[in-house]
Amino acid sequence: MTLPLLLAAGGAAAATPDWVRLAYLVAGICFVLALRGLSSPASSRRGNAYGMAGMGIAVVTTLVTHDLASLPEILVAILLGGAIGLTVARRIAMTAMPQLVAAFHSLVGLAAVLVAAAAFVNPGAFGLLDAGGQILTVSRIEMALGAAIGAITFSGSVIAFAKLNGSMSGAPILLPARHLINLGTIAAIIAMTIAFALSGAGGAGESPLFWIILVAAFAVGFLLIIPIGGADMPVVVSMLNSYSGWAAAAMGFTLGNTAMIITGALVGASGAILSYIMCRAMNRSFISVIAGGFGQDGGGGGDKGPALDRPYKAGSADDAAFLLGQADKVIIVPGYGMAVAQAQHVLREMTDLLKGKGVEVKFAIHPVAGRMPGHMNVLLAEANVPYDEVFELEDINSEFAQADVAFVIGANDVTNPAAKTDKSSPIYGMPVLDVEKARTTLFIKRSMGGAGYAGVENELFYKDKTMMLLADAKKMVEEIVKALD
Amino acid sequence: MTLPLLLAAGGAAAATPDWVRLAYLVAGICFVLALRGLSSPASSRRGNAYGMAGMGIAVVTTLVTHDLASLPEILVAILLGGAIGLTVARRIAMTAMPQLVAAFHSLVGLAAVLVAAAAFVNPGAFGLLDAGGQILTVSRIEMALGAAIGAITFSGSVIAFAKLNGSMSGAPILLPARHLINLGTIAAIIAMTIAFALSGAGGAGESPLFWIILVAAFAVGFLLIIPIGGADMPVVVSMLNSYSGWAAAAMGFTLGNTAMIITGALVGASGAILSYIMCRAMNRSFISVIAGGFGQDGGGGGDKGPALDRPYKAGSADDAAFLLGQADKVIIVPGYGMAVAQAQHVLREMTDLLKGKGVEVKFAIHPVAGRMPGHMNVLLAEANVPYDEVFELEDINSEFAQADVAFVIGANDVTNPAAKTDKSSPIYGMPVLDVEKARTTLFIKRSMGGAGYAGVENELFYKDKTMMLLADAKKMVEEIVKALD
Amino acid sequence: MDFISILSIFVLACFVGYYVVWSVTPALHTPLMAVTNAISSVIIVGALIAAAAAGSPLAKWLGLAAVALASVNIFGGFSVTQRMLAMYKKKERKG
Amino acid sequence: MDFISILSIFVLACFVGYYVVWSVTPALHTPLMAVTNAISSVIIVGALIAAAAAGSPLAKWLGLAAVALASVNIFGGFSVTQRMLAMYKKKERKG
Ligand SMILES: NC(=O)c1ccc[n+]([C@@H]2O[C@H](COP(=O)([O-])OP(=O)(O)OC[C@H]3O[C@@H](n4cnc5c(N)ncnc54)[C@H](OP(=O)(O)O)[C@@H]3O)[C@@H](O)[C@H]2O)c1
Ligand SMILES: NC(=O)c1ccc[n+]([C@@H]2O[C@H](COP(=O)([O-])OP(=O)(O)OC[C@H]3O[C@@H](n4cnc5c(N)ncnc54)[C@H](OP(=O)(O)O)[C@@H]3O)[C@@H](O)[C@H]2O)c1
Repeated sequence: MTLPLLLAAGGAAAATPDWVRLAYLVAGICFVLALRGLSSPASSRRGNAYGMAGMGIAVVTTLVTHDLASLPEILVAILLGGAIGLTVARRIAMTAMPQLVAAFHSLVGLAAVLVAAAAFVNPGAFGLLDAGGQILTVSRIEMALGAAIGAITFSGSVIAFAKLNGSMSGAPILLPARHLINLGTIAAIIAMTIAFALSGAGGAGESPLFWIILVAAFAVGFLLIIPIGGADMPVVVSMLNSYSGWAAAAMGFTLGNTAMIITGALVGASGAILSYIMCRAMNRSFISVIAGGFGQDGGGGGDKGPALDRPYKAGSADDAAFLLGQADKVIIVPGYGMAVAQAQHVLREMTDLLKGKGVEVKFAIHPVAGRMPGHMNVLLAEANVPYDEVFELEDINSEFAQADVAFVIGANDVTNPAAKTDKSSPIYGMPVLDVEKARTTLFIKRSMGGAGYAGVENELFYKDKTMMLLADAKKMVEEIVKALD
Repeated sequence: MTLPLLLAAGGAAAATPDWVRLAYLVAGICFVLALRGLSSPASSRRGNAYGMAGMGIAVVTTLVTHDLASLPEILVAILLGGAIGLTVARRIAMTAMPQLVAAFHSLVGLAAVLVAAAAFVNPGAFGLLDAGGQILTVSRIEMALGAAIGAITFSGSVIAFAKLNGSMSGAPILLPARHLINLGTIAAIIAMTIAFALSGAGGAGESPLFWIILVAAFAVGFLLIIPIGGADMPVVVSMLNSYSGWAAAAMGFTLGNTAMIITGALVGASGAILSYIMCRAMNRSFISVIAGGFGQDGGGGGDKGPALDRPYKAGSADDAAFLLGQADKVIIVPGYGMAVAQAQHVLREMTDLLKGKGVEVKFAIHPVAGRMPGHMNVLLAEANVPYDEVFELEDINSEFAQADVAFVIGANDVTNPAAKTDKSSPIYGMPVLDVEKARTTLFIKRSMGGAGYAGVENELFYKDKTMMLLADAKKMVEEIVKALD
Repeated sequence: MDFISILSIFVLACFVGYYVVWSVTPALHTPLMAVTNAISSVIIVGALIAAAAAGSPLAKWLGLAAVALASVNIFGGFSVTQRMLAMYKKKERKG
Repeated sequence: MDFISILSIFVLACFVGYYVVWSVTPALHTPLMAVTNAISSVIIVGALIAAAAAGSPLAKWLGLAAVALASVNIFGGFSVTQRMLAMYKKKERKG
C-alpha cells in the first residue's frame, strides 16, 4: 500500500474542529495519568479519577460534536449499561476478580464487533466513503481487522470466563489436528480480509465477506482458547486484553482519534507486559501457554497429582498456635488456596493477635501466587492488611533465614524447591520463596494428595522441620485464632 | 492567541512530502533509543549508534529536500566543525568532562542564536511569511524566544566553562542589587518580545527590536551565572541544557519538525531531571542554587575552611598498606579529590594488588561525589574498574558495618555525619555514606585545613578509629602500592 | 489528521505505554487489569457516532447495543477499580 | 503538520523523555550529559535550511556558521560519548 493511499484514511477527520482534537488529546493524557497513578497505592485513587475524567471528556466531546438524532435512546443505553456495570462492580467478591475481568473483557470485544459492523453498514456516518461512494480500501482493512480481533476477544473471553468461573471444566479440551485447524482458519480470515479490501466494486453493505470473516473469527476465538487449561486463563485474558488494545488503536487510525490511539497503545502494552511477567515468573514460554494442554484444573482439585505414602509430620491448630505464639518473627506466604477458601479476613485476625503478643509478622507475595497478577495483594488489602506489611519476593526472600515460622497458607508451587534444583521439573527456573530457610515451615492444605497448579510434588512437605496442617484454610486459621485467644 | 492563529504556524511545513516527515520521525525515535540504551552499560554502545544514525538521517533528509545553492560551503562547514569536534573529543582528559560539557553547550546556544537570526533575516527560506510577505506573529514569538534562550545558554555556558576550567575564579561574584537587575532585564526581554511580535507593520529584517533582545539576553546569561559559585556549575550546566532543549522544541514547532520536537522534549527532560537529582542529593533547593553565592571555590582549595588545632591520628602509606592488607573486606569511597589528583589509575592498581591477596574490594559511589553526576563512575571506568564492582549509595550503605576498612580518597562532604545529625549544617538532610561504621576509616586529603565543597568541618577526621593520610591522593596511593608489593 | 501525524502519535504512545506499565507496582496489577479494561471501552466513541447518526436504522441499533455494552464496562470497570483501590491502606488504622 | 498534531507529539514526547531519562542508570549520567549535548545539535536542520537557501547572503553565512558550530558538537559529542562508553566493562578482563 502506498503512502498517499494510507494518507487518504484521515481525510474525513481532518475537518474536525481543533478544540475537539484537543479534547481527545486531553482524554488520552488522562488515561496515561490513570495508569501512571498505579505506580503506588497512595497515588492510585487520584489516577482512577483521571481515568474517569478522561472517559467523561471523550464521551461528552463525541456527543456534542455529532448530530443527535437519537439522544434519548443513547441516554437509555448508557444508563442501562451503567446500572448493570455498577451493580456488578459493587456486588462482586474480590476472589472472583479473574472471572470479572474476563467477563468485562468479552463485552469490549463484542462492542468492538458491533462498532465495526455499524461502520460497515453505515460508513458515511464515520466519514469512510471515497469520492465514488465506496468504503475506502484502508478503512475496509481496518474494519475487517477490528471486527475479527473483537470477535476473537469476545469468544475467547467467554471461554476464559467459563473456565475461571467453574461454569465449565478447566481441563484442556484437545481436538485432534487443532493446530492445523486454527492456522487454517486464521489464514482464511487473512485471505478474506484481503479479498474484502480489494472488493471495492461492491457498494457499501453489499459484500457478504465481512460477515463471513466475523463468523470465522468467532470460531477462532473459541478454538484457540478451548485447549488451554483453566489455570493458564490469566495469561490468555491478558493476551486478549493486549489484542483488544491494538484493535482500539486501529479504530483510532480510522477515525483520526488521538484518545483511541493512546488508549490502544496503553492497553496493548499493558496486556503484553502482564502476559510477559506471568510467563517469566512461571518460567514458561508464551508459545507453550498458547499451544495449550497445560494446567489440568484451575481449582487445584484434590483428587489429582501425586499421592505417595511417604511419612510426613501432621499438626493440629493447637500445635500451630503454640509455634506461632512463641515466635519472634513470622512470615506468611499466601497462595491460591487462601483465595479459594476466602481465608484472608480470618488470617488478618490471626496476625493482629500475633502482633498483640509482640510477634513481628510480614507477608511475602510471589509474583504469580494465586491465579492473576496482584491477586494476593488485592485479597489482603480487602482484609485490611496494610500494604506496607506486604513484600515482594525480591524484598523479603533473604529474611526467611531470620524467621522462626514460615506460615504457608494455600500456596504450593511458589515454594517448591524443585524449581531451583530439579532440571526436569516443569517449574524449573521459576524463582521461588525460600520458606525452607525458616526454623519451622507450616503448610495449610486440604490433603496430601492435592497438588498445585503445576501438578508437581513438593519435597518440602516431607522435611523434618515442616508441619502439615491438613484442612480447609479458613477453618484451620479460625481454629488457630481460637487457640491463640 | 487563538487557535487558528497558532494553526497557521505549520502552514508552510504542511507541504513537506510524507517520506520526509517519516524520516524525521525515525530520527526522533533513534534519539529516544539512544537515551534508552543508557539504562545499562551493556546496551549503551548500541544506544550511541542509534543516536548517530538518527543525526545522520536528519542531516541527509534536510540536505536532500532543500535547494542546494551552497553545497560546497556546507560541506566545508561540516568538515571543519567535525574535525574540531573529533580532535577535542579524542584529546580531552576524562577529568575535564565538566568543562567539556559546558563548552559544547555554549556552542549549541550560539548555533541556536545564529539559526534564529538567519530565520529573521531570511524568513522566506523557512516558510515563515504570511500572505502579505511579513513574518507570522507566532513565528516572531518563537524566533525571539529561541534567540533569547540560545543567547542565555551561550553566555551562561561560557561563564560556567571558565569557572569549571579554572580560567576564572570559582568564587561567586555578587553585584549589589543583582536580583533586581536580572529580573528587570528579563522583564524587558519579555516586553520587547511582545512588542516584536506585534510589530507586524515593519517588513522582514527591519525591526531593530530583535537585535536588542539578543544583546539583552546575552547580558542576562552573563549576569545570572556570575554570582553562582564554581562548584554549583554542574547544576547550572544541566539547567541550561534543559533550556536549550525547550528552545529546540520551540524551533521544531516553527518548522513542524518531529525530530526537533522529540529531541527538545528529551533534552529538556534530561536537563531538568539531572538538575533535580543533583539538588535533591545535595539537599538544596533549585532556587537557592540559582540565587547564587554558595560554594566558595570549585577546587576545594586548601586555605579556607576550619583549621582548628584538634588532635587527630595521622598515618603513613605503610600504616595504610598494613591495614588494607590485613582486611577481609575493603570499601573504597572516591570523591572530588580523586578526580583532581587523577588518582584513579593507581587506585585500580592498588585494588588489583589487594584482590591478589584475597581481600574483597568494592567501590561506593555517592550520587553527588565529584562535581558532576556520574563523575566518579566515568573515572573508574577509565581506569578499567569493572562496573559490577561499583555500587550506588543505597546498594552498599548497609555493607560498611561488615567492612574492615573504609578507604576514603578525596571525598569529604559525602561522608560527613553532620548531614544526619546537625540540623544547622548546610548539608543537613543530604544522604551520606556511613563510612564510620567500618572497623577503620582511612581518609586521604592534602591537609587538615582544606574543607570540601560545602565548606563544613567533618567530625570523622577526629574519631579514634579514623586515620588521616595527608598527601596528594595520587602520591599517597602510589606509596601504598609500593608498600603492598 | 494525516497519516504521518497519527503514526507519530501512535509510536510515541507505544513508548509511553511501555514505560508507564512497567512503572506500575506489582501489588496493583489486578487493579491495572481492571482499569485497562475500563479505558479500552473508549471505543464507545465509535459506538456513539454510529448510534447518533441518522440514515441506517440497523447501524443505529448496532451502535446503541455497543453503547450499552461499553457502558457496562466503563461504569463497572472504574467502580470496581475504585473499590479495590480504596482497600489499599497504610499501617495506621489496622484493626 | 497542524498545530494540534505537533502539540500531541510534543506532549507525548515529554512523557517519553521523562521516563526514558529516569531509566538511565546513575553510573551513566556523565555520558547522558554528553549525548544529550550531541543530539540537541539537531538544530543543525535549521542551520542547513538557512545555509542552503539562496536569497540572503547574510542569512547564508549565519547558517554556515551555525552548521560549523553544530558540527563540532555533533562529532565531538557522539565521539566523546563513545569513548566514555567504551570504558565501561564487566568483570572478566580486569587487569
Ligand atoms: N498469579 C498468576 O498470575 C498466575 C497466572 C497463571 C498461573 N499461575 C500459577 O498458579 C500457581 C500459583 O501458585 P500457588 O502456590 O499460589 O498455588 P498452587 O501451587 O496452585 O497451590 C495451591 C495450594 O492450595 C491448596 N488449596 C486449595 N484449596 C484450598 C483450600 N480451600 N484450603 C486450603 N488449601 C487449599 C492446594 O492443595 P489442596 O488441593 O491439597 O488443598 C495447593 O497446595 C503457580 O504455579 C503459577 O504459575 C499464576
Ligand atoms: N557530583 C555532582 O553532581 C555535584 C554537583 C554540584 C556539587 N556537588 C558537591 O560536591 C561535593 C562532592 O563531595 P566530595 O566528597 O566528592 O568532595 P568534597 O566534599 O568537595 O571534598 C573533596 C575532598 O578532596 C580533598 N582533595 C582535593 N584535592 C585533593 C588531592 N589532589 N589529593 C587528595 N585530596 C584532595 C579535599 O581536601 P584537601 O583540600 O584538604 O585536599 C576534600 O576533603 C558535595 O558537597 C556535592 O554536593 C556535586
